[in-house]
Amino acid sequence: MRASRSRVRFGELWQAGIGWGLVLAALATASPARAGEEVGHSLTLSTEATARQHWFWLSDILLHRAGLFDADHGQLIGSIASGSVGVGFAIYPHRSLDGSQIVIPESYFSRGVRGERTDVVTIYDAHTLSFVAEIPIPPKRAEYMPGVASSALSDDGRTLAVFNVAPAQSLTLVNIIDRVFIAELETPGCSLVYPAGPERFFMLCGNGGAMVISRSGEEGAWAARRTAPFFDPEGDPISEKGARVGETWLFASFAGQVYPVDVSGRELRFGPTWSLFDDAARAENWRIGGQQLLAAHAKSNRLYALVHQGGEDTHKDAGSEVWVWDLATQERIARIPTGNPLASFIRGQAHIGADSVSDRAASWALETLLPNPGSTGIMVTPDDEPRLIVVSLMPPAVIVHDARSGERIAEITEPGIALGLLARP
Amino acid sequence: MRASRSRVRFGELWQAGIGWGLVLAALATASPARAGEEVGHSLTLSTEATARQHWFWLSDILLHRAGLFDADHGQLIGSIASGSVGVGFAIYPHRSLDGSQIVIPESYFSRGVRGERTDVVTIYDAHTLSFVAEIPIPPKRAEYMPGVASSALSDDGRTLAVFNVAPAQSLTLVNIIDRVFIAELETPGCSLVYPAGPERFFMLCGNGGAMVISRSGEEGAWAARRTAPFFDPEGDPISEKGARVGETWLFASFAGQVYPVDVSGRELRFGPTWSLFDDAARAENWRIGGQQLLAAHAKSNRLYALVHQGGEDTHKDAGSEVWVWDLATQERIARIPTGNPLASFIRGQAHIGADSVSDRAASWALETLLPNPGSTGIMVTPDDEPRLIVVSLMPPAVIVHDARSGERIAEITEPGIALGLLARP
Amino acid sequence: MMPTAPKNALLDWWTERLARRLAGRTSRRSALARLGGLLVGTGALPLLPVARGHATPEADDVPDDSMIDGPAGDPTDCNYWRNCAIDGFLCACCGGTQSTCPPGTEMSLITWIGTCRNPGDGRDYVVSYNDCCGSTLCMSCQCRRTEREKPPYVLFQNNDLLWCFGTKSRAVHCSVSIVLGRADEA
Amino acid sequence: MMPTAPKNALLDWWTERLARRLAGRTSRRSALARLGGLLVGTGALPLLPVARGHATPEADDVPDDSMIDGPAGDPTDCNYWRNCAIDGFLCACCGGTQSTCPPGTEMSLITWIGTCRNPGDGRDYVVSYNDCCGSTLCMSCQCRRTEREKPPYVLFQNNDLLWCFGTKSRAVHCSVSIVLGRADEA
Repeated sequence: MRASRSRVRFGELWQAGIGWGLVLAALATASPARAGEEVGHSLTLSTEATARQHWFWLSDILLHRAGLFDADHGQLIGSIASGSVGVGFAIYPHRSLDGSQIVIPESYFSRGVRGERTDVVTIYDAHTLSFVAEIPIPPKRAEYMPGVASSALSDDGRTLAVFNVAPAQSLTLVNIIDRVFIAELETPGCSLVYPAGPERFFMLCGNGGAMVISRSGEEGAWAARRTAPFFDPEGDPISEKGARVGETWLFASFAGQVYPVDVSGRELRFGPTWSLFDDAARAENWRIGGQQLLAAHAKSNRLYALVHQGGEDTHKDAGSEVWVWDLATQERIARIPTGNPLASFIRGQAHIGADSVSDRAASWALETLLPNPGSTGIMVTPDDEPRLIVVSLMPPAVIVHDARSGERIAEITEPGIALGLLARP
Repeated sequence: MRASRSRVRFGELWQAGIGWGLVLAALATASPARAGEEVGHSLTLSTEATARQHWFWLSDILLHRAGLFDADHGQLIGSIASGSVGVGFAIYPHRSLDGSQIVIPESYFSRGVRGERTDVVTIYDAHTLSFVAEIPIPPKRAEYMPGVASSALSDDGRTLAVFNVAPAQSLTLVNIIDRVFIAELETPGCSLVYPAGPERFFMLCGNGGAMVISRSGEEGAWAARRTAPFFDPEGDPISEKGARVGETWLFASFAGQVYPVDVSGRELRFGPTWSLFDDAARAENWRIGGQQLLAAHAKSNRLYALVHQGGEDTHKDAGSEVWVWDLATQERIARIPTGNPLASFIRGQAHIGADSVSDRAASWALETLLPNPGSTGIMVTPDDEPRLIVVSLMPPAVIVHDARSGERIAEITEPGIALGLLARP
Repeated sequence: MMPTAPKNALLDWWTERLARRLAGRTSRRSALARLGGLLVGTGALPLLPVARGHATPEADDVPDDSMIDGPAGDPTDCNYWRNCAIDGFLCACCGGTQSTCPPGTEMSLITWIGTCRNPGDGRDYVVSYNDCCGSTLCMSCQCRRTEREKPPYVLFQNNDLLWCFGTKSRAVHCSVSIVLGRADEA
Repeated sequence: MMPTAPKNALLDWWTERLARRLAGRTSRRSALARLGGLLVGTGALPLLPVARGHATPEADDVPDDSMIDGPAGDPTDCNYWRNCAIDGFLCACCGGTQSTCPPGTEMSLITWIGTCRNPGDGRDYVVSYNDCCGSTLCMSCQCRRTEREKPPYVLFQNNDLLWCFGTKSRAVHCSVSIVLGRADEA
């Protein structure tokens, strides 16, 4: 706990030339400490691990924010504004290694949609959510939805990499400890960015290979080199919406083939691949789809994917279920229906809870009778009692499940307007 | 009609250091003129008075725009972005006297919600809706919803006045012909701004009087002076959402008393007042209410007001009807039910039209069965076949009526998300 | 979540001194108007916030919400008794409470004032609606209540305005409703 | 509303010259890859837009929508045949048409490419999805279709990206779907 400084700045008010009357008004409003309640307080976030374990970030491209929500209580507990009118589609807050800071790449125009564009990496205090510093970077950030791999923090927490399209592809590197821009590396033909160990990242390339960006030693220069192709971008492209389990990145192809990328060694190791779908699932046309379609829980070694029944090229279609696989056996071990976001949305708007019999009846009727538009994003919290967060874009809804049993636990009443990316706080 | 310049700037692309491959891609995309369709065209707006007569501006504080809609076809025909994250609640475009330009006061922060604040008066070309120029003004614009009297253009079209709260009240004056800031006048105790002849404005004051801001002659200095009180801000305040008919501003008090302000002479003339509501209406608790609750049609000398049944202090409640008065006789001559914005919203989202029997049946069912949340804003077009535009904030909906018969004519399918102010283009 | 307390000895001294002066039985409105008149040379000053009620600060100034059943006792409900003149998003739904701002936002001290009746004791209280500033619109628990609310020409009783002044950022996120004291007539 | 035509002799000359060269029977992909390879010293160039189809520009390159019944012939419908790989707001609902930008916005010429089958003649066409830039999100007629669409590592076939480049403003408002030519295999 730290005391924040007082909010009134008399000097500034005076300098602004505001008359006595208004200052008096401010003071009268502030009120003496012993009469009524005190004015001027802001909350800070808890630092206790148990309180924080089910928190998640959820960005909103129309509210221009990353909202911090508590899955246990279904509530917004804070937010960071990010981006502006016309820019700011990839809103992805990173947590510094020690948990004391939040690091987020942003873009701004001087006049909303026009004027000078400025890109920065902004640092916030993780407990007060207040602005700490900004580091200017080249104004080339790739703006894309939802921005799953738009930036990455290296595993040692020193370097933030930001993916650029201007429209030439490149990578901006920023030292967030010393708060300085390091370099912009050209990465022709390669996009996106994933952390891959201390001072190392990889990107995915149009030829089906990866580009590895790393540093030669503590003080060495950053350099990029290409791997051989490991997937087929024409025949069966992998979704860039991957999930990481320990030292392994997992990507699923449109057809459901899993491509592991092991980042533990000196060189990236690819494969062996395996399929999410057995013959029965394939016969029923189950496919992956959504904005953020893959998640993993490392402690239980499980993979979660948002799936739907659909034809070819339905890789952005909303999911009707979340399927769960044991990564040790590569067997599917659970199917979790994602619930009806439309019913959740109406429950929130109409204040239908679960306390009364009539509310529960109304809730059941909504769930059963309304068409289910499906869900678009998932995340699993990393703790011992993991939560599966399921997000729907339209209508905006968030439903929280027990990630082990699949049981529905809570929902967020007003999660936002145009939901973007889920991220771990 | 004017040809806009080409959209590709090769020099800039080269300077940006983009490789051959990308330039080739751009060119291939641009495609030769004789193969397929041409790339790079933007539309301009019609200059024909008959085409334009039923157009209206409708601002949106979450989409940060003034949208230009055509009430005849129920369509968005263009938009101007305005304001930014954190600022830009009063979005009110003014039309220059000759119709060639649009003038709009705006506010920006350099980093969305933080950083330096800059206020400008921006000028757009009225036919291409493209940016022409901006004039910096003191960063003190009053940000309030919906901003009906947040700025005003003098009747001679020379001077734009912008109402400031910082929190001291003041008025910024801008010469929009020479595009220069003129002055900031302190206006203690007085708010809002209304045009009142060539080089003259008035404001409303907390003591129930007006403040008149005018210029002594063509080249004289601007000065402010106060009138005696003409209404009772404690007992029965007037709504600042007034309507103008010729040289007379009309304000309605919370209790329905009309306060005319005649701006034709050397001094403002107030009164006589009259009541919108007869004993029967008062007995039924009819009151004015809404965001933009008064409108007038000068040619037919009619006054329109959004009304609802409610108790004291319901001056922002949504209206269920629009009532119409003949200003010559001060008699109410029509009652127009405003329709059900919730039904309109769902029709738009579910693509329910009026072409088929089943669509008409569904539409009727929605209209009848759904609760009516009421409407929040009105405008009447100034032409000989006037349209009454009725806006609802939540859910966002716009229904167009024949302003004479009250008959419902059209609705806007997707008018926006957080609707603000109606304005004449 | 823990509240952070503003510590500023000068502010404390000033506010307490001013409050003592204002809390007397004299009419505040006239006192302020006189003072204002000296400065701007006119009697047409805005009606200042505390002019509405004659607060008599006491130890029991803040009524206990737990005694109130239903929405009138629920800080996340528009019908919460303090919200009688609020127009905006309730901070209690945005990561704050009815009287504290969410993390990352800063409370503006210049604001509008309402007078609300507490259903528990049936008495009127002066409520200060302070905007929490520095983030984008919260968009949760949007409320619009207008008891005794006035148009923008009565500036300090108007809830249309964005009341973020003197804060690092002038962007509004949500609004709190703080009990300043009882509004009973002396 | 009247379209304004971009007039630029240099552009016309360049594009026509390039199109002639590309329109030949040789494989464009390999030609571009070779050219790209010279420049970046690697064969891993992005697949360029026209590489997808082998357009043979002819006078009848643009099929007549009026021959198509239902949504597939309606430029304001997500199911409009040209929209097979669009993700965004249809300019036809935002004050533009399926091939022209709304007033106040500027078309980006650098963009992503799709191949759509026309239900009228049953043939495939190369469609250029150009973003109209310079205003805030239109938020009308939001569509998301992904036929042959690829992740961002195949840049010019990805519709997640904001394709506003080389324009005065880089803010996206809506997207058009312009027929560049037939995509029939030679």
